[in-house]
Amino acid sequence: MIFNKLTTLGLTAAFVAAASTVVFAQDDTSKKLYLGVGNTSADYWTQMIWGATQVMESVGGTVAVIGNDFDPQKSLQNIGAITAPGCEGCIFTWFPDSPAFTKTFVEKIGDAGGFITTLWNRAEEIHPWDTAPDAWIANISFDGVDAGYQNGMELCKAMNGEGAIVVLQGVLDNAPAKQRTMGLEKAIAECPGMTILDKQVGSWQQAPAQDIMRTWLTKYGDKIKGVVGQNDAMALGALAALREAGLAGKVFVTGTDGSSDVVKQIESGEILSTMSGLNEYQGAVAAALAYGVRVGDIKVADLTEAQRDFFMQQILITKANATEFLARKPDPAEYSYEAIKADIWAKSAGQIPAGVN
Amino acid sequence: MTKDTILMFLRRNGALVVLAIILTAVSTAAPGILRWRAINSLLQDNAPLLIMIVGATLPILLGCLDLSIAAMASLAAVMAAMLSPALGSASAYVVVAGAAMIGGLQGWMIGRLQVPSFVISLGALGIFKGIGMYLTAADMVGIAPGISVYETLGSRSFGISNAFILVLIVAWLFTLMLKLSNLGRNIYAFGANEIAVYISGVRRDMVRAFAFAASSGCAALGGVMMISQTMFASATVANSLLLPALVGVVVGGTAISGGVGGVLSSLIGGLIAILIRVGVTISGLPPESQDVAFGITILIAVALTTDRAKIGLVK
Amino acid sequence: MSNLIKSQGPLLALTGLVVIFSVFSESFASMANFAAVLEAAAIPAIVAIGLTYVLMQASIDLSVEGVASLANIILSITVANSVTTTDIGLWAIPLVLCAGLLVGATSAAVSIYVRMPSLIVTLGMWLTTVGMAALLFPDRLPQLLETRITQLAIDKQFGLSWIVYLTLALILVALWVEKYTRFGRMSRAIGENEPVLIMSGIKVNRHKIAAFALAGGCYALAGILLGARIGVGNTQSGVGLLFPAIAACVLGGTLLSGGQGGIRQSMIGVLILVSLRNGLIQIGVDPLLQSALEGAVIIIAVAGSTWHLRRKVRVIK
Amino acid sequence: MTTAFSLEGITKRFGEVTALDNVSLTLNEGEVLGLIGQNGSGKSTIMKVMAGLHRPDTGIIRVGGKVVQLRSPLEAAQAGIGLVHQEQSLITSLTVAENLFLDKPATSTRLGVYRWAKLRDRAKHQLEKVELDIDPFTSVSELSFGQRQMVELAKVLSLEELVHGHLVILFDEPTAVLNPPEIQSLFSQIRRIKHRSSVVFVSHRMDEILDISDRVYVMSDGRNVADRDKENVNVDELYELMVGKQRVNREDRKPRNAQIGAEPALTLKNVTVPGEIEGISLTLAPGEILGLIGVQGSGAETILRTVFGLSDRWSGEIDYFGMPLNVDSPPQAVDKGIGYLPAERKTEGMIRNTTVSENVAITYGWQHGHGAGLISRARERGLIHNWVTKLGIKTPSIGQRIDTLSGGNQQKVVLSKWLFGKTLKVLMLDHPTRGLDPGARSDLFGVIRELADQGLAILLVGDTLDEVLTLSDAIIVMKDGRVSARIEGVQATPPSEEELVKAMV
Repeated sequence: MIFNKLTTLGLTAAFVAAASTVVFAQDDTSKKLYLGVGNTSADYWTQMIWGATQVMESVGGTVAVIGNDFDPQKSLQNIGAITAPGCEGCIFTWFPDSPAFTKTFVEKIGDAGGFITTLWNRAEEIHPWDTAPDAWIANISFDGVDAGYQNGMELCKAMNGEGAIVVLQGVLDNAPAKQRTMGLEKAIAECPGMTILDKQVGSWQQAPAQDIMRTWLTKYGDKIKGVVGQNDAMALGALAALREAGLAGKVFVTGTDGSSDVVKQIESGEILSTMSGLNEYQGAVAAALAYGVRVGDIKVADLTEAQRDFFMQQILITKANATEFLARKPDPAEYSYEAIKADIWAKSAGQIPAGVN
Repeated sequence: MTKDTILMFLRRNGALVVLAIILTAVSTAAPGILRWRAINSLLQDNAPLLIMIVGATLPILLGCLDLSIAAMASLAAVMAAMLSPALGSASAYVVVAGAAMIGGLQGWMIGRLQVPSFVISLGALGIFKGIGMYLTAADMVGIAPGISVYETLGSRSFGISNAFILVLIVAWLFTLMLKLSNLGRNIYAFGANEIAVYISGVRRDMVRAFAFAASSGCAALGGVMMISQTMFASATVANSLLLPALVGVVVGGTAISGGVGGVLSSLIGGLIAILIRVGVTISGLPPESQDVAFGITILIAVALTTDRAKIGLVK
Repeated sequence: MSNLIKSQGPLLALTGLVVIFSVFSESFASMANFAAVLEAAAIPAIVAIGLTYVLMQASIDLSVEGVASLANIILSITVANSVTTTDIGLWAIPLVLCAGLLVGATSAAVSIYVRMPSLIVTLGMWLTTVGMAALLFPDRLPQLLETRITQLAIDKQFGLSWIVYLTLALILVALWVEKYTRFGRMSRAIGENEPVLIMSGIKVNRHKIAAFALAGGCYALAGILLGARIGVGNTQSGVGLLFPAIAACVLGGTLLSGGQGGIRQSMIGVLILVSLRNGLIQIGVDPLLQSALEGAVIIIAVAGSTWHLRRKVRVIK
Repeated sequence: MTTAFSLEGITKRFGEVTALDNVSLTLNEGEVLGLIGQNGSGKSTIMKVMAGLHRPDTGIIRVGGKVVQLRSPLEAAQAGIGLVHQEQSLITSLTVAENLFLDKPATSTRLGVYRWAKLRDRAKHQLEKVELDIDPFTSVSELSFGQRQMVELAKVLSLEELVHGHLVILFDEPTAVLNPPEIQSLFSQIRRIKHRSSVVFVSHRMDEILDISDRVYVMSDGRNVADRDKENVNVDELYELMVGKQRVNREDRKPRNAQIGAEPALTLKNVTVPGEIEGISLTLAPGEILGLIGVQGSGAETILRTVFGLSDRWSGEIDYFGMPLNVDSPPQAVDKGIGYLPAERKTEGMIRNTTVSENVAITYGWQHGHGAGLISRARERGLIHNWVTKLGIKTPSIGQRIDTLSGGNQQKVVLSKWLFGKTLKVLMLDHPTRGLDPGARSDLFGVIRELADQGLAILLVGDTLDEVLTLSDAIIVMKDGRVSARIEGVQATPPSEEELVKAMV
């Protein structure tokens, strides 16, 4: 009884205190970019966030980073929380955790009178020009098919066009997983000597990938000549299993992401290749588009489809360019709003074709 | 009112009090949240979660747990989308009815196989997920456009989200059922002492089957509501809803051990959890500390809403 | 025979799985594959050890993934690593283990003294520890440069890494604790009949706090070993540990209602799950259907191994 | 005679209820004190205060003249006070040896680590005292009911070695679940330990109290109302003090004029439950009360549970009003009009944490409802009030939580569940008066007779010979799972108790 009383009072006090100390800047909505990310603890995300932050800071704005842990429901709740108190003219750059939710997110922000650029995920059927077209400015992704293809061809080259490979897939219904598989299949079509021995789901994670690789090694033994890890974490998991078997460097491994760990292994020769997107650039362009439209520098009506739904360039990292890649240091000046706005689509790799999402 | 009656009121209605406190706190911080449009939009977004919370309450009242609800919602979304071109509106009804039957089967199996609900529904979770993956080949399925059920669920009447109206109707029906029907009486008694209820001549397998049918049916309804917003289904579309649903039920004051609580309390619990999430997001805390803030606030909310007088041993 | 089924149901289920997979796959029954199974089972086994004591006491602990991730992050930023300058060497291990113990003890203390079910307390603790891991995470993935830790996964003795040997040692200790210590004996008794123990003057709350603290320590150890295995600190490293661990305990016969089961049973449960995952890959089942098959096997195995316990007058829940 | 233990001016309140009101009690060395009183009179509370389970609000406890605080059972044990529980307090998943020393200071562990060998020796010694020949490392789950009670006793007697001074051993209704030979064995144990212990013995059975006690201490409404040496006991006076009215047994024994139906309601032919009963045949007619009696484990309860659909495996034939009875679960039995009052009130009878009214209405409430599965709490309320009045259930309101009532009132609530419907034809009562005080018992007897008069067929497993003799029209004596005697016309020509006991053992 006493306990209940005390805690009720205590909590009330705490809430009132918390509520009164949090000051909400209801000033210029154009200066605050809401950046929805998967999490903040991986190279890709920190680089992307860095790019967006440079753009916003160059115009005296801020970035509010919101981590959604790859959970679309949490994303939905967070967008709801931001738009609920009123959000006329808010700007968003969001990673829709599942393509199934992209439509809901952009429509929601459209209803609230905001502007959004999306990263990576959209359903095949919807595009920025046909769904909440005034709010959804652009969708910026990386070409997963190309990533799968280029890594596949690199593998083909390394194996001299002959041999069996295994594939560690990402979470199956994620677009990048499907795209990278499509790309790999395209590579196999051009390199018929390369065959897929087995495919399993490593769920983008290192430890499960390691367990699967270990199982494969016992099942197929030295039949395996190459491993496709659909992201870098799984490539590292496969590498760890190969190291255990003393096969590191003998079996070729590819990843995708361009994380520094993997690039270091590429330098040392244990991993063959990985694909790195221009991650900082993606964040910067997404932020610049959202801000530019918001302040009227860019007119949505003037944009073409290829300018609203496009791939960002990416680079294949192999032993040849690994050292150079590690040494690069992005220059903040190149990521200011003005610098990006000068040629927003300079590093576009073209419109996203139909059938890849 | 004397001091004692006030305290009694607080204890009985802990969930309502907490809801009021949090609503006050959040709206002080962001007054815009009290606008009808904002509330409505929050309710619409969270209708799938709320309907799952409503359904999940019934097994918990028995002292059981249904871990398969989120997987069932995803599977239902996938099935509804796949059936929508052929069946039109009927696809939603077929899916919800089918889910209720499967849920009923789950509940009945718990008694027949005498395997705890935790295990049966954990297994069912895997099975539903696998079937969903297999049916869609891990791809997304778009819903056929122009089907009235989905359009209705995605829109509003009298300015209120239809999906949320449906949540209220279902919650109200369940509340009436729990209060006025023999089945409702049996559900509460079952949660208090399963064996005594069985020896009193209650068909416990049927009671359990009903509770699980209700939770599966509501989960499927949640899946249908979800795709009426997203227009796309995938085999994992609702998978992340399991824990929030359980959190909502518990925050509402329904005891995990069974026999105590109710559907309306759970609904209030769900709203509390949603508002806490809103509060944490707009609080301006860095993203890294939001989870910590959410976790701790939820714990405090549960501590306040649990009526300890009615719970014996705390496990 | 019927007695054997009664007492050793889970073991028979495991044997059955092994036989089936050996028949349908040539490579399943090889030394190399058994080693692969043991390697894959090691970390889940450590988690299951911690969880078993908690489950025996009829409580539950959902904070596994958060604690393991948190432990992994603390380890990776306190030993020699590629991001921070801190390097306290192997002292990081006791530090991390203490963090795990502390989280576990906190969960138990809140559950006991605020009188809240452990399910909900540890659920909150799960969210909280995940958040703490994110808070502690430096800007970039810290790579572990402390070779004494990473060697645990790489160095092999007779085809098995030190992680496996460490797990085996821990299992032996856990079995000893279960049989020979007051804590171990009382844990099962608490699950069976807590009021009587309280009346008998047993310090039940201490045993509960100890169980949760030990469990937290086990998850932290799992986080350390995950770090050794993946070589980096990752806030997601613990993801996917919880449900398999609970499923393993339940498969082995550690009932959630408490008072039953034990370390040996839980370890059999872990082996069943890991062999199943391994075997499904070995016999080439469609990856899309794997989770469905796993789910079905969990239900069938538990139903089969507890079939003899069926009584009309029995609480199931 | 020296005083071994005393309570002085003890008061204990639970919320607004005063359970003990300024109670004083002295216990001399080597004395057996019989403690009697109705349910709710404070007997159990006083025992719990002595055992360190409850702390009194005011008052002094002295052990051997010194004032002590008994903060926990452990402290009580260290002071030489041990309680043999009414409800069994053994942990079935632990071994006998562990249970024996569960509530003792940890002498068999060092730094929390068991020393199994030492534990075995010590346990063996304790088991010898109660002449129980089992391995100390047997799990309690493998023991029979009687064996467990002996372990319970041994658990308390092990204080003998632990404490050097004088012991105080408390027995809280130990005989409630024991059969006559077991009771005799218990009494011989009590007599054996008298030389160095004082004993407090609680029972509802006056004959037992008079048999074993040196002094009788009577409680009523939380107060001590009489304290008599055995020599000066006037039984009628004690009953009067206890129940506030004259002893009712004489009247109860008045033969009932039973209207027994010609067609049997229930016929059992050759019913066998492996390991429990074998080849049981009996018939029960409407209006008849058939008493079953036997020692614990004789199988009488199993017959009831089999008819009610609770036995997992059984063979034979059961006819119900001329038709085969196909019942596999209680709901089916209830549908046919069969009711069952289980012996285990707490686990099987009452629905804890729910109200009196929900407990009464759980089975047949729907029969008074609006149809279509909808219930009418308003209509139920009136009917429940009727039963509460008729059975004399003492409860502040029908919305009261059943847990807060005394045992006897709980039992009456559980019984009224079966009387609440319109379709009951056969009622089976399994130890209906277990744990009830004489007042409640005679109330219940009246109800049972009335029900039979209304044409209900009643199958009764009795607690005592007296009870079965009082109520039954016919008696079946069970022994080792078989019928060992069937006695008709009990009301007209009652058999002697000796005759029945002979058939039982």
